[in-house]
Amino acid sequence: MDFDLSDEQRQLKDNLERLMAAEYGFDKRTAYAASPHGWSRELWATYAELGLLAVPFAEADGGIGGGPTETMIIMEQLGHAMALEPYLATVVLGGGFLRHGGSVEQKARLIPGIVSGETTLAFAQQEKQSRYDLADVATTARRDGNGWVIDGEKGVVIGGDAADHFIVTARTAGARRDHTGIGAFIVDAKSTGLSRRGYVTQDGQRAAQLTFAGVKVPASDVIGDSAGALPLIERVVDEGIAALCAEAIGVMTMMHATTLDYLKTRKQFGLTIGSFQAVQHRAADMFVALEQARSMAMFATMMADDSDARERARAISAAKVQIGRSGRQIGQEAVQLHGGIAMTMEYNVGHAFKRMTMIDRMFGDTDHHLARLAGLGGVIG
Amino acid sequence: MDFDLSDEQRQLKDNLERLMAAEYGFDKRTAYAASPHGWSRELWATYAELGLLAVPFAEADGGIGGGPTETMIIMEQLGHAMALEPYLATVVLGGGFLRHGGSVEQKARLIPGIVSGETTLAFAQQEKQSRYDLADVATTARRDGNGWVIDGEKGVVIGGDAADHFIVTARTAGARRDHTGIGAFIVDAKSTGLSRRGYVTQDGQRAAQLTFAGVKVPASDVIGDSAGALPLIERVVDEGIAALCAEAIGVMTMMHATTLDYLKTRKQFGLTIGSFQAVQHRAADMFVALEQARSMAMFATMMADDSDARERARAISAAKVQIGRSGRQIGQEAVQLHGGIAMTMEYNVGHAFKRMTMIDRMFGDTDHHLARLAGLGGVIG
Amino acid sequence: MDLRFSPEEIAFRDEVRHFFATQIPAAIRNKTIEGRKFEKSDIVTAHKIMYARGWATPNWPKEWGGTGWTPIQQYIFMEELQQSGSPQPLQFNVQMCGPVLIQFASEAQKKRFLPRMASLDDWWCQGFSEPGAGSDLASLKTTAKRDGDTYVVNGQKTWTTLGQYADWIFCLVRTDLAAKKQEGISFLLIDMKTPGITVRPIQTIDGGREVNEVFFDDVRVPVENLVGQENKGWDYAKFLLGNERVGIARVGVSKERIRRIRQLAALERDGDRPIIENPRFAEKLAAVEVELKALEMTQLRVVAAERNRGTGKPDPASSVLKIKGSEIQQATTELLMDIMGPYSIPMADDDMDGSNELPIAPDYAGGIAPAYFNWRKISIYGGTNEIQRNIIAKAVLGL
Amino acid sequence: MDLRFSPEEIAFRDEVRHFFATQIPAAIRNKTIEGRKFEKSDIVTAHKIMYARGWATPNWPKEWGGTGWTPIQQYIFMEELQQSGSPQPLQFNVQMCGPVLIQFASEAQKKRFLPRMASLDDWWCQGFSEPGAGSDLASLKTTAKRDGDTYVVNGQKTWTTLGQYADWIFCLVRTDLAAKKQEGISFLLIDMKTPGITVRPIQTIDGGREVNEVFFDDVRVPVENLVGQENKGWDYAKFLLGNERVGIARVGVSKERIRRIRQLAALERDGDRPIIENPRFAEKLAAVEVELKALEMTQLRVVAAERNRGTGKPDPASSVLKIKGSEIQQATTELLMDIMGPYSIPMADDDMDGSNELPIAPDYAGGIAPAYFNWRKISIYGGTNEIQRNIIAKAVLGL
Repeated sequence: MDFDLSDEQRQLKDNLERLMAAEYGFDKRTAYAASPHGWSRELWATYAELGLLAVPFAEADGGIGGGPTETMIIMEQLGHAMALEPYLATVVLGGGFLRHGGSVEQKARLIPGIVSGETTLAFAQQEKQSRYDLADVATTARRDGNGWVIDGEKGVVIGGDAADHFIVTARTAGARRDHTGIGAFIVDAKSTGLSRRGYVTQDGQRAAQLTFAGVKVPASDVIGDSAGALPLIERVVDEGIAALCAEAIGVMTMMHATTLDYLKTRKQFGLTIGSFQAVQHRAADMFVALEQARSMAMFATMMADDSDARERARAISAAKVQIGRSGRQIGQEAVQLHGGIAMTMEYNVGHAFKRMTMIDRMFGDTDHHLARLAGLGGVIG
Repeated sequence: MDFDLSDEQRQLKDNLERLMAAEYGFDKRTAYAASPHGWSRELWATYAELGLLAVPFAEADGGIGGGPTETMIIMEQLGHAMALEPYLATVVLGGGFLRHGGSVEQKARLIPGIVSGETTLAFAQQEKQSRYDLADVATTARRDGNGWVIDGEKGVVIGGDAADHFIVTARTAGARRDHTGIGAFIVDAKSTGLSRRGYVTQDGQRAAQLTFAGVKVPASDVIGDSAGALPLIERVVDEGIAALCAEAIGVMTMMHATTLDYLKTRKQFGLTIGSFQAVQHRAADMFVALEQARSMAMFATMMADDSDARERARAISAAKVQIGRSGRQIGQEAVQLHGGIAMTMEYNVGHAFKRMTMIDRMFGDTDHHLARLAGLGGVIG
Repeated sequence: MDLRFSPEEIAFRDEVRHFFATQIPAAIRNKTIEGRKFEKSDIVTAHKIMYARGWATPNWPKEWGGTGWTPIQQYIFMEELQQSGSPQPLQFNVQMCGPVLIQFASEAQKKRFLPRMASLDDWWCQGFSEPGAGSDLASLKTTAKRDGDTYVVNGQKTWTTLGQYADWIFCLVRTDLAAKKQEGISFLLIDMKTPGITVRPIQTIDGGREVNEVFFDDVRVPVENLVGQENKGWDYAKFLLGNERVGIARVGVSKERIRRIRQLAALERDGDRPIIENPRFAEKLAAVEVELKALEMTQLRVVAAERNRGTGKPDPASSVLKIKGSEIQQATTELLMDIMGPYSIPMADDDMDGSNELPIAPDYAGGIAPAYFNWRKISIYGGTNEIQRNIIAKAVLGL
Repeated sequence: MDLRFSPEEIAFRDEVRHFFATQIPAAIRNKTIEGRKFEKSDIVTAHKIMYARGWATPNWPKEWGGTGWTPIQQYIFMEELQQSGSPQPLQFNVQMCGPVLIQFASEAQKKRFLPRMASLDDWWCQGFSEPGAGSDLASLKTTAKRDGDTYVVNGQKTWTTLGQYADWIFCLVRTDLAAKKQEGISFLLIDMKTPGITVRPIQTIDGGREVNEVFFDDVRVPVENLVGQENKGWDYAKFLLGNERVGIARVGVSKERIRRIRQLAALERDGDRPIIENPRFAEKLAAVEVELKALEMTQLRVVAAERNRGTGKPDPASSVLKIKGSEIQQATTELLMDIMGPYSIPMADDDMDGSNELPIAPDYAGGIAPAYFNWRKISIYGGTNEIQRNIIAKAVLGL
């Protein structure tokens, strides 16, 4: 057991930390958010140059062959800066489908574009009725000669407003919430019959609503088993949650540090507010919550590629619960201990609070994962 | 709307407060607890002299005709002193069955003895499998000529080790958890076939385990409908819960006040510990919890004799939830803010903490009543 | 002790309830229920309807247009108002500045300001907080320097809610720089049209632009606009701040939210059952309801005690109302988030009045997250909950 | 970074697990599982079995009988021990006094005391707290006055756990009445058989008699029993108090409790289903498990960091372990109360070893409420959780 980073990992972390410090100040971030895509194409190119977009892919596929730890390091730094680029959507989720389910041809076709920064992906799974149930898929894919035709609607497709390709879940057989009969398809964003409506999310990111009206997909764009993709989807989403947990650690760390700075400088009644013991104890409780969350983000990272799907699910749900609880506490307390200033769009803690809140809603909120974990018999063996 | 006590009510409160201050100091209480019955026969006689044992009974029955408010006043004072006498068991619960369900003959037979202090009662309802379900009755009463024969076991009969009569719930028809087919019986403690094992409870009160082996009960000792007593039982228990809430307010008030005294006198690092802001805020939170609980104890009192059983149940469950939560917070905080001293049997806060804990387990704990309330559609109309 | 409303009180409640249901336009009240924001015109319309009925200033003395209601009646009125979804009579006029003028202003000032204040012909806003003076309000730095018949005001106020609509602002200004910090403050009324005043909106994290910074650059204010005595403004400010008993807990607002939660939780489904049928959700909701019912009783106890204590003396126990009231209001926004789940993520369009079915989510989802964000302010404003705990510890518990 | 145990660590864990399962009598270990208390003989038996294996003092240097294990191995050992239900090697000997002697005592003292301390031939207890000195330990008043070759000790210690069994007590005493309070304290070893010592048990709210007051009335202690320098005892005490990293979170204890909770919740029924099938209960349990799993990882991070930080330097983050560890342990006692419901009310008979089926409730119900009461101490002793928050605020956060 060893919690230390390797030299390469430390270098990755330091490099990214430096880049974010230089390129992700409050004003720059605000400008990225206001740009057409809502994120920085230039920085995305820099990520590509630094190899960040290649990290999880196998060397044989043009990647670097990094593991969950490298993804954790990157996501934490992106979270700390509240970076807007679609790393999760493109590299972790989109890339995850290719890595775990893609054919040799699919990998060869798509990974180079991801790695070079030319191609972005988005995962189109959510439907109006589905809430957090990955098996609740009403969008259909029916056979059409050698290929498939997709009809339906997908929403809250994070990063979907600018993505070049979507990974779309669709039902190829069975009833709406059946666990079999689900396929995962690569769909070109420019496909005929596919329309999208991009929009801003509550935390200033971008997403899209997609409408599929007879969208034709060739057989070569089915990922793996056209009727048995759910285990793959669950695996990729579990990895996505682990990455999201790491991002959340970055967001929380920033909120906690910013709050501490504020407590040390803001004076009221002639004293820094951090000298009041009631405030000190709450800052201490925030620290406890942060360290517990950090531990669980590490645990999720360790278990993200576990071969036992049940053990993986227990770990991932446990981590999402801890992240959700710590994130809520740290976010609410950061705002409260700041007072009015953190209620404004002119201060980073407010944005972080919103991002943290939205992370809790992605891929299952705290209550959802608590119920899932209870159903799996808890996390203590 | 009027929260003021009437002159008579104020006098009742003041008298009892004085009596308790004089007769329920720590050492005296310890002596009562160590006496054979675990409570003071002399004080019980004084209660009788003061009319406390007559309060809820109609004047026509030899009582004083007091209402829920008077019961609230008495129970709060008894709680504040952590009085050990079986007021709840005898007057509120036992008396409740007589008042709401007793025949003219039963009232005439039993109430004078209660009022004079000669007779104590206890409510025998709990069974090994029944937990908090009042309808879960396995003890049977079968017809035997003109009377009944009771067989079964009852446990955690509070005040049951010294009671002269029991009010016993028994199944006269139907299956174990049916809502009909339950009767309530007056059983003389000296009945043939009835054995009891008295014991001390965790909070230093007394209770008993009863075994009924062919105990004969005459028809004149059936209270009301021999197969339809559940609504009566529920009504009496709801009144009992309201009284218990008032007792809890007394216990909490004492714990909070004792803690404040301690915070104002105990010095550490050259300062009273009450001068530390983190401690102050927690004492303030205890006060908030206490006032919220006090409000709900009043609400329970107001609703305890509501004719609409559903509205009454919503109010009573809501009150029990609030009392349970506030009581847990105040009890745990009182111990924590005191430190070691409150962990000992030599200090009243530890005893109060235990009493409060047991109150939460009586007639349904916090979770039980929260579920019941949710099932009833909440308490906000 | 009789904890039920008297028949007269029930009749009064029914009258008030009927008034709101029939007199305040449903289009306005529905904005509350649907989580949308009021326009200026909504507030003015509702205020003037209440004013026409003589109900805009229930807490004022009868001679200045008050109703003569008992504290309980005032409580009932406010709770019914809040449950109806109607905007309140503008609180800067009615709850804050009006009572200060009634208590401390000259007759001439009363005659000049109170009638238009009551009718909302003048819209008032508050100039207390400053960037460096939050919980420590008395450390404010905005100065008013005497120059003949005028004060010359310089400085900056912040968190001025709805200042963009205001005709007048009541300000705390420093008139004696040498005095101890509480002792050099005066209470000044300033016409917002005076040259040198700049209002800059602050966008809050819910996307709203309700609060403002107000800058004063050599703003000349006639001396006659001073309330009471020079350098005694802190006393008036304390009076104002302590004067928020009735309604601070906003029990009616939370009751309305609870009903909305039940409605939406019955509408939204998780899998094949409505969310309200999920026991965990139902119990979370019930737990908040218990706290709210307790708060209602606590508030009524405080209101009823006013009769014994005498009007106008703030009850330190009202800090309990602030703490619990804010916690409950915030809890209702979290329950709404729980209902919406992933559909709380998309941002609603700026214009929420037209038909703008949100991407994938139902129309009403758009306001849920902003309300959660926005209501974090409730435990901050009006004296943070930390300040309230200090008050309880010192004024109630004697620590 | 590799967060899994190495194959060597797993092999070690299996070896330790097998040792506890086979070498420590089940009759002793079951007392933990069933919530009963250890007798003195249980503790001695287990300690001596571990001693025979060379495992009684894993944290000591090898020359004094330590194991030479890595911090991770020490952690694994303790967690397995706790999960097995075995008593720990007596912590007053092994965790508290031993390391102080190893660090600060003379060679003669080490040779005299350490071997019998390691083997538990001498039972030690702690004389730190006094009635007036709780969190403010340095305000202690017990004096040791030099008189030739002896100190004459007068005063009172309290909360002396298991002092009734002790052969020796390590004490903080005041040797310089004039010095600033931390500077006049010495660390003294006192034979409990010395005339003038009286031990009085304190009954705690769980009914137990584990803790004691110890009175010193002109107790004469040879000067050779002074550890280190006179008036430097506070440094040694700080070393001792900061030395509780491994095991302070008691992760293994809570894991064992979680398993017990699952077992009893499957056994006890509410209506027609076992309590474990009540979703609310199952989710409450799962929530505690999440915190425990997180704590386990946090503890492992602290343990692993010891390698980089160097042994013996307390990590201020260990305050996190104390806070969360105590909260979780207390939460497990509340879950057990939830399972027992009304059957937690009866008091168990004093003698819990025989067959004493409780009135109406199952046998195991009797210890549930006392454990809940007793474990409130965990957030009080070893530095209250409030003190831990102070430490985090100051030493970690720099506030």
